[in-house]
Amino acid sequence: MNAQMNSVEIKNLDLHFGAVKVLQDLNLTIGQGEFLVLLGSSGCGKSTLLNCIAGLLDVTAGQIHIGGKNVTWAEPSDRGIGMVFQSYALYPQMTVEGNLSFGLKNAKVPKDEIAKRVARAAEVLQIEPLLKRKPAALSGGQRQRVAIGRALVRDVDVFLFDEPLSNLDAKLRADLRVEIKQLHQTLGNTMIYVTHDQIEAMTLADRIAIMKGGRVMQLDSPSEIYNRPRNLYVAEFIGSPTMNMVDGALAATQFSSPLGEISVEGYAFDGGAPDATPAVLGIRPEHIASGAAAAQMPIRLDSTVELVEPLGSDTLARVNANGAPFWVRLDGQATLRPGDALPIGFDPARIHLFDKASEERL
Amino acid sequence: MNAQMNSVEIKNLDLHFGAVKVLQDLNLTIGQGEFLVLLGSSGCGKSTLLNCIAGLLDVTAGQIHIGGKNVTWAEPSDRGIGMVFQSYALYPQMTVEGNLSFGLKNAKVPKDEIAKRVARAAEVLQIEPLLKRKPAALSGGQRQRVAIGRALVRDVDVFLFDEPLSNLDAKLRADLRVEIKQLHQTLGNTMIYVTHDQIEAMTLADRIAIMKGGRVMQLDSPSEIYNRPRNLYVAEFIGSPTMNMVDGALAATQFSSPLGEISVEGYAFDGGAPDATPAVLGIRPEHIASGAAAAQMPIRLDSTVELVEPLGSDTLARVNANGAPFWVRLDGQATLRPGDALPIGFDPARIHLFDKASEERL
Amino acid sequence: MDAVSAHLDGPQGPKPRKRFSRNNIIIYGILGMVALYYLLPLYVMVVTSLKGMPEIRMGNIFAPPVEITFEPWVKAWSEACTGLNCDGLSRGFWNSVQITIPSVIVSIAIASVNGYALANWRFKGADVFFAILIFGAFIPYQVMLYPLVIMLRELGLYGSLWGLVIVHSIFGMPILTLLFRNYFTSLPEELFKAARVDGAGFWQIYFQIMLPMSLPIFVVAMILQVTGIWNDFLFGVIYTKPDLYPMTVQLNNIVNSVQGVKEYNVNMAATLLTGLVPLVIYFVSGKLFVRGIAAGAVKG
Amino acid sequence: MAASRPKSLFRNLNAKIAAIPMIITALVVFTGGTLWTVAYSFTKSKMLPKWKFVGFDQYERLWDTRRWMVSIENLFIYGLCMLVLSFVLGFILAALMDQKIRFENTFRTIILYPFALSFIVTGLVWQWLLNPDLGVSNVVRALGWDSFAFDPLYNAQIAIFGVVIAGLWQGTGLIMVLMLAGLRGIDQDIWKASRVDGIPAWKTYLFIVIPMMRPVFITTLVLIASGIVKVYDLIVAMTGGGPGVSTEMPAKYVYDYMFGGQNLGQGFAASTMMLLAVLIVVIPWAMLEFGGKKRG
Amino acid sequence: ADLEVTHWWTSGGEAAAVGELAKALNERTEHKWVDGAIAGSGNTARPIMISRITGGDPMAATQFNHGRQAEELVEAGMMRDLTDIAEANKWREVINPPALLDACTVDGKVYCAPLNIHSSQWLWLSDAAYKKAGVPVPTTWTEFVASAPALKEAGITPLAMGKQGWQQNLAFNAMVISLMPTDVYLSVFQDKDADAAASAEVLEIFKTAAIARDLSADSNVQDWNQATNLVITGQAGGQIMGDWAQGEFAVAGQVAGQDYHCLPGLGERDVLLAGGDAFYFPVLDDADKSAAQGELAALLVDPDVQVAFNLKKGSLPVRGDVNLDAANDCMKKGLEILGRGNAVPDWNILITSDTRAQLEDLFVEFFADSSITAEAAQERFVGIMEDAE
Ligand SMILES: Nc1ncnc2c1ncn2[C@@H]1O[C@H](COP(=O)(O)OP(=O)(O)OP(=O)(O)O)[C@@H](O)[C@H]1O
Ligand SMILES: Nc1ncnc2c1ncn2[C@@H]1O[C@H](COP(=O)(O)OP(=O)(O)OP(=O)(O)O)[C@@H](O)[C@H]1O
Ligand SMILES: [Mg+2]
Ligand SMILES: [Mg+2]
Repeated sequence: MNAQMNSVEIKNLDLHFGAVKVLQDLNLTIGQGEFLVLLGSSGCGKSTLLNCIAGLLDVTAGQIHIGGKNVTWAEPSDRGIGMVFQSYALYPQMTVEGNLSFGLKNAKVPKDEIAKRVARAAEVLQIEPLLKRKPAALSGGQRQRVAIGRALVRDVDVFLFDEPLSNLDAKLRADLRVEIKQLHQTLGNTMIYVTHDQIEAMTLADRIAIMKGGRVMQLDSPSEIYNRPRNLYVAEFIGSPTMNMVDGALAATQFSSPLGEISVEGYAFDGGAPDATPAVLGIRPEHIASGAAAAQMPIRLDSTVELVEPLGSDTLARVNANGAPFWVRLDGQATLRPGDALPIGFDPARIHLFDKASEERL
Repeated sequence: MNAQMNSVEIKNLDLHFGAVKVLQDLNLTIGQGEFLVLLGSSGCGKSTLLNCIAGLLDVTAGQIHIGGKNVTWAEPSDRGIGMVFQSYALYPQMTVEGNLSFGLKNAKVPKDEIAKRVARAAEVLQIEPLLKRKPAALSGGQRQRVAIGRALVRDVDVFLFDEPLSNLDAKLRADLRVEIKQLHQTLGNTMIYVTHDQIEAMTLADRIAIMKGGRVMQLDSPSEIYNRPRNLYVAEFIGSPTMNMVDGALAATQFSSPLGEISVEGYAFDGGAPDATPAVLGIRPEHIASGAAAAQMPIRLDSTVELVEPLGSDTLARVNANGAPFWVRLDGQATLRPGDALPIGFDPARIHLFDKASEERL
Repeated sequence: MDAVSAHLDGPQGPKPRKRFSRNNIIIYGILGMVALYYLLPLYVMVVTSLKGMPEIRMGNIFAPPVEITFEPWVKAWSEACTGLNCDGLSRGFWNSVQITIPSVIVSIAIASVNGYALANWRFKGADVFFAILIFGAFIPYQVMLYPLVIMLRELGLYGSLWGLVIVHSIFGMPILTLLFRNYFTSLPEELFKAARVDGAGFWQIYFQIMLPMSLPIFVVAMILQVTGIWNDFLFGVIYTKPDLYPMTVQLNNIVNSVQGVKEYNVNMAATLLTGLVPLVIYFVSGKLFVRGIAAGAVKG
Repeated sequence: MAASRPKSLFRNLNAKIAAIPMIITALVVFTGGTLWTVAYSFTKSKMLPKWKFVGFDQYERLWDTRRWMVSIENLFIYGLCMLVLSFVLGFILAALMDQKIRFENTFRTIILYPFALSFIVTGLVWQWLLNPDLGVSNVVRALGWDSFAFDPLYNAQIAIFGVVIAGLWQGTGLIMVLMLAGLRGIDQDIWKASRVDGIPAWKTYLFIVIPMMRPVFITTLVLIASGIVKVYDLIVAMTGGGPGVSTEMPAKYVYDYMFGGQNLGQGFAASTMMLLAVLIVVIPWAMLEFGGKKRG
Repeated sequence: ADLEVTHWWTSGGEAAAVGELAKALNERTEHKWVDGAIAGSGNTARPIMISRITGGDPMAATQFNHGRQAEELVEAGMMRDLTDIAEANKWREVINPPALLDACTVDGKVYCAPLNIHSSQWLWLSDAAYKKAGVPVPTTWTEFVASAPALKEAGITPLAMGKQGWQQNLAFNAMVISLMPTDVYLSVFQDKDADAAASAEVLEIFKTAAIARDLSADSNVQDWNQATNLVITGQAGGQIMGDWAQGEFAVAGQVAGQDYHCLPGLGERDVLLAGGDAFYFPVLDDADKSAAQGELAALLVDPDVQVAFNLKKGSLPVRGDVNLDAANDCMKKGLEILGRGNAVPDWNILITSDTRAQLEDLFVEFFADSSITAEAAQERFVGIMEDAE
């Protein structure tokens, strides 16, 4: 990510609504052509950040640069951005064509140029047959495409998406997700995409920024976020079912907890093993081996099954090991019943350790 | 499921809104203590059915029996049901306690009995500290619990839930799902639960009724629905990502399609292999083996990877085998790139075959 | 399962509803009585306006006319005198039209733009102005008569049609602005944002995005203003001159200047004639009115 | 290249320009006019405003005047009746309308149409209907009930209630429509929940629905209250303040003394008192409604 | 030029009288009368007129009552100075009583053209009613009161009175001037002497008013002409009303002395108040119109116009030198009294509108509420007169 190539740069951004500090000292650098996903729970400030980038909210402090220009005070339409909203925000009284060309007409683009761009966008999004219809006569997925098309025709460098798929049903969401991914590969624009759907985030993003309370908790590639969450919040936020957590104390490579003494030899400490500190151990349900496979694992525990959730493709089981509850992901064919004994085990290489006080990864 | 023990019985139910036939000749029998989930896409009539059972809608034809009594014409409050709504529908100006006790006071239940029941419900749902608060001061999950509590205090036989979790975020949804499951185990009531979330349906239900256009497409246990969908609709509806489908023709145990000739020897036909018929072959992404494992499978295909979606815990890949696209579920650690060649394979025992015309399982 | 459905005992199908259930009798009974209370005055006005004077003196006011005569209507419309002018309401009618149309248009135009600016372009101090405006809704008109005379005089608009239009716009502004502001606030904010990203400015968004979506609230505003301005007496008479006097002034003159015996039939006919325009508007667009109210007034 | 921070005055410039009529109205007309009125209430202005300062003389006289006291009392009675009755009637009517009745449109139109008529017309018609020699009273007597007497406008004790009857006739329709809109905005699930709980409809209205309709009630309150304070035409057309001074109202007092009595100072003092009363009501409300919450 | 004239004369007789003015203007000059009638009492019309004048869009001429109503407009220089017209037409000499012109004069300059004299202290009696009751038509207020029980017995309302404040006010006014010694009247209203206001003579008036209150208790009408109509139709015995009531009798085709009787000064005293209407002419920029205003002013006092107008209006002309053969009984009686000089100035000339409004409120209340005693009313009367200017 070359500094010269940065597409969007946010410096020390603050945004307050009255006394409420929604964004605080936020820094973010997004490279040219990158697909950045902003992920976070509801109310963490994702939309607010997007609106700041788009120029729809006046920032309280800080700067926003897009394409190397300081656009902190520029009008939304002058920033070279296009935006797609959760509720589509199509102009209900205009046809699809009118929706697509409205921005261009405002920008006094010549007629034939408008026609050309609309035609191209319609082709890319496969909405040519719909051009004469009004939004009310479109299905959810079609509306979403038109909304994307509206950004597309503006030939902008940066696309902003605010939860563009969350009003759609699961199947359509999956389809459109793929389409957006392909669109990104085709166009090569920078895209900033807000969601609180993990799957979307994991599959679409080059990098994910996980936000909480107006701050970025971690900004990394999806696999890095999944495999090396920087802190407890990110660790718990990512992954479904949630990571299992066990409170204990860490001394060198010994983790003592209700589970007993566990050697975490093989764990890749961030800095180096600390001397002695209260710590939290985390392990994802899908990284726990059970039954026969458990025997192969460096760490082994005995447990009893408490609850079984067959999902068809997988089975989730909540087991109890020395009083600590663990969720374990098993094969969809697994036939367990509450009360069964189940040996479980895991590899220290797959665990996560966090400082209890700072909640940072160790 | 003993007929004497039936808790809710719906016979030949019709419901029309003017000319729109929302429910048509619907029959459903729900056993005492059973957890039935109504699953279906939006607008298929799930809420309508629930409202009919609750007595909130007048049926057009047919009967409803609850606890052995014909309640077709009974008032909602006399049917021995409690209902939980998607929007919670808490009385906003009453405290939690008021919400729980309002119905009881109205039924002239003695004071101390009310107090006892409210206390018990609060304990079961762990909302004792919230009793004095108003709904506005509660989080989504807490509100949902109060809504459940309101049904709980009524000491009813049948609980009706209309998408009780769909307003909540993923994490909370998962937690409450488990709680509802436990509640059911504790109370032993009959529960009818509407959702369009598959995971909820799979994990909660004793039986699932899959609805489409006002009819029940399949009523079976979750595993049966997952493993032996009765028809194409159910097959495509259940499972995420969706089942891969290949059009072709079946003659005895030979399935011919663009993939080539495939022997489905080992497939458990519903009636017996038909002579010759256009058919659809389905195989779930999670039942496709790939790489080395593919070699062990009776059916093997060569494919190239088109798209990779790493989800962290798993990786999804879309591959192309002889022009037919397949989604394949791989391990989370899998490192594939578009263009890679990937051998895939599957077991005829895991496939699904449907008649092309009737869409019924073969 | 099909075996079960072969025959059904006991209640089935829709719950039988008595047509004349106690509830229905109460509901329709009350509504009927209420309707009577509301219709009675109208009935009396219509009936009286169709009677001759002798019949009025004789019979009671609720009796239907024995002999229907339209003379009172003719008289009220074209013959009744005020002072020296004996052309009835007809002259005032056209004046009222002439006053109402520009006043309604201007006041709604101003208030809708205000509401839009307040809802979507909140600038510093906007709330203060708005609060003052709402406060203005409570000011008795009499209090403002004098200051307004002075202001209009200074503007040189006193006594002209446009002076009156301004006065109507000012006094219509508080409630209308409130309505429009609430309505525009209830429209999805994202539409507004999308339009800004599309480079549309203040007026473009107003005309091309907001306006086409605001029919219900415009209907409400129109109805309120037509009624208010058409029925206005005080401003019409104070801020204009006789050749612009609205119909209500003529009505007042006819009703209040009696010659010996009050001609109730002419008075009633005149009253009905004056109320006709707003009445027709209500009867025609009542449904839209309710929809608009639901959209604009209820959300706070 | 880097755009500098624009002057705050020029941000949203168009919006500000568009709001100029509103700003002028708010500042010059309403605020300016009010201040002017307040200022001149301390003078001895007669027919024309003159800056002859007399301190609180006008106010002393005002509060010594029986007619003013009666006016205030009447405003209070009338206001209370109108508020309570139009709320109650409007709500009951709206609730009836909400019962999925037939002919809803017809009933609604019937109840709403008087709102199209001016107070002048309303006053005239009701003066007539309530005239003991012509109206309802006469008809009932003609039917044989000789001792029947219903002549509120001719009885100083109850004349003000005669005015209320007419006021309600004119205004309840709008209130009903507002309430109806409010009722239709209530989440249907609430109704379902209360039916499952076995709560009778009237209790649901009373304990659940009404408390949920706060925003509608506030809009309604503003409309009714602003109408009450300004009531003038109705009185003039219906009773002229009589019999005696039994239906006088503050707005009429203002008008009569400004123009009839040619004592502007007195009229201004009276209007200042009215404004003060309004302020006491409006300011807390405005702070509640617009002060705290922002759009979101 | 077109001359817009505003006034509040809209009832039958009044409108006919205005018609005479218009006719005269239209026929005798090249100017045109544009009528700006506003119905209702002066209270409705006056604010409109004042607003028009102060608003900078004045009419050419406007009606005001004599007295202090237009005082401030004159002081503010908004009214045209008519001294030239007055001098040319010798108003000083012809106008009778001279007090009328005095009322138009401010600092020696004339600002209005008096049009007519109204006297309000008349008792109008219905012959039909008295015939029905079988008692002779009274000739004094005292007799009227005495005959009231007989009328009541016959189911006739003794005294007709509209429920509007100004009518009750007028009745009271009539009692004041007819029953109160002139010196007391002058010291109360001209000198604003509080002691005089508190005197027994004044109390007597309130007591008489209380009697009138009882006698009129059954009269359920609003407008003055409705009350007059009760007298015309014999449903009421009498009405206290100004001389304009005569117009209504005339319109109904009744003849004075035959169908109805009139008692100026309530039959008790030969005194009438000289008040009336006058026209004021706001200052106009347009020189043409200004000249036309002068012509109109001169025309108003012209003998022929005076006769024509006052016959229709039922009021008295403002000059003593006109031929009134056409006048009826009642009018002649009035003229006679005026000719003898038995006139005192109207209190509208003596007190401000403000005081008048306060007094009106008092009388209105007094008339409507029989629980207010004469003593209590007098106490408040004194209070108001103490503040009067
Ligand atoms: N206009 C406003 N005034 C005051 N607070 C606001 C305003 N807009 C948003 N907020 C607050 O700012 C915070 C962040 O809001 P934002 O809409 O950015 O959240 P989000 O992350 O987009 O949430 P969601 O996933 O629900 O869309 C929230 O706590 C919200 O309450
Ligand atoms: N009052 C009504 N009048 C007419 N049609 C209705 C009415 N209520 C529902 N419908 C129609 O009935 C069908 C079923 O509605 P229902 O609410 O039962 O669907 P649902 O399965 O609950 O959907 P969702 O998952 O969106 O809640 C829909 O097509 C809907 O449009
Ligand atoms: Mg958001
Ligand atoms: Mg539903």
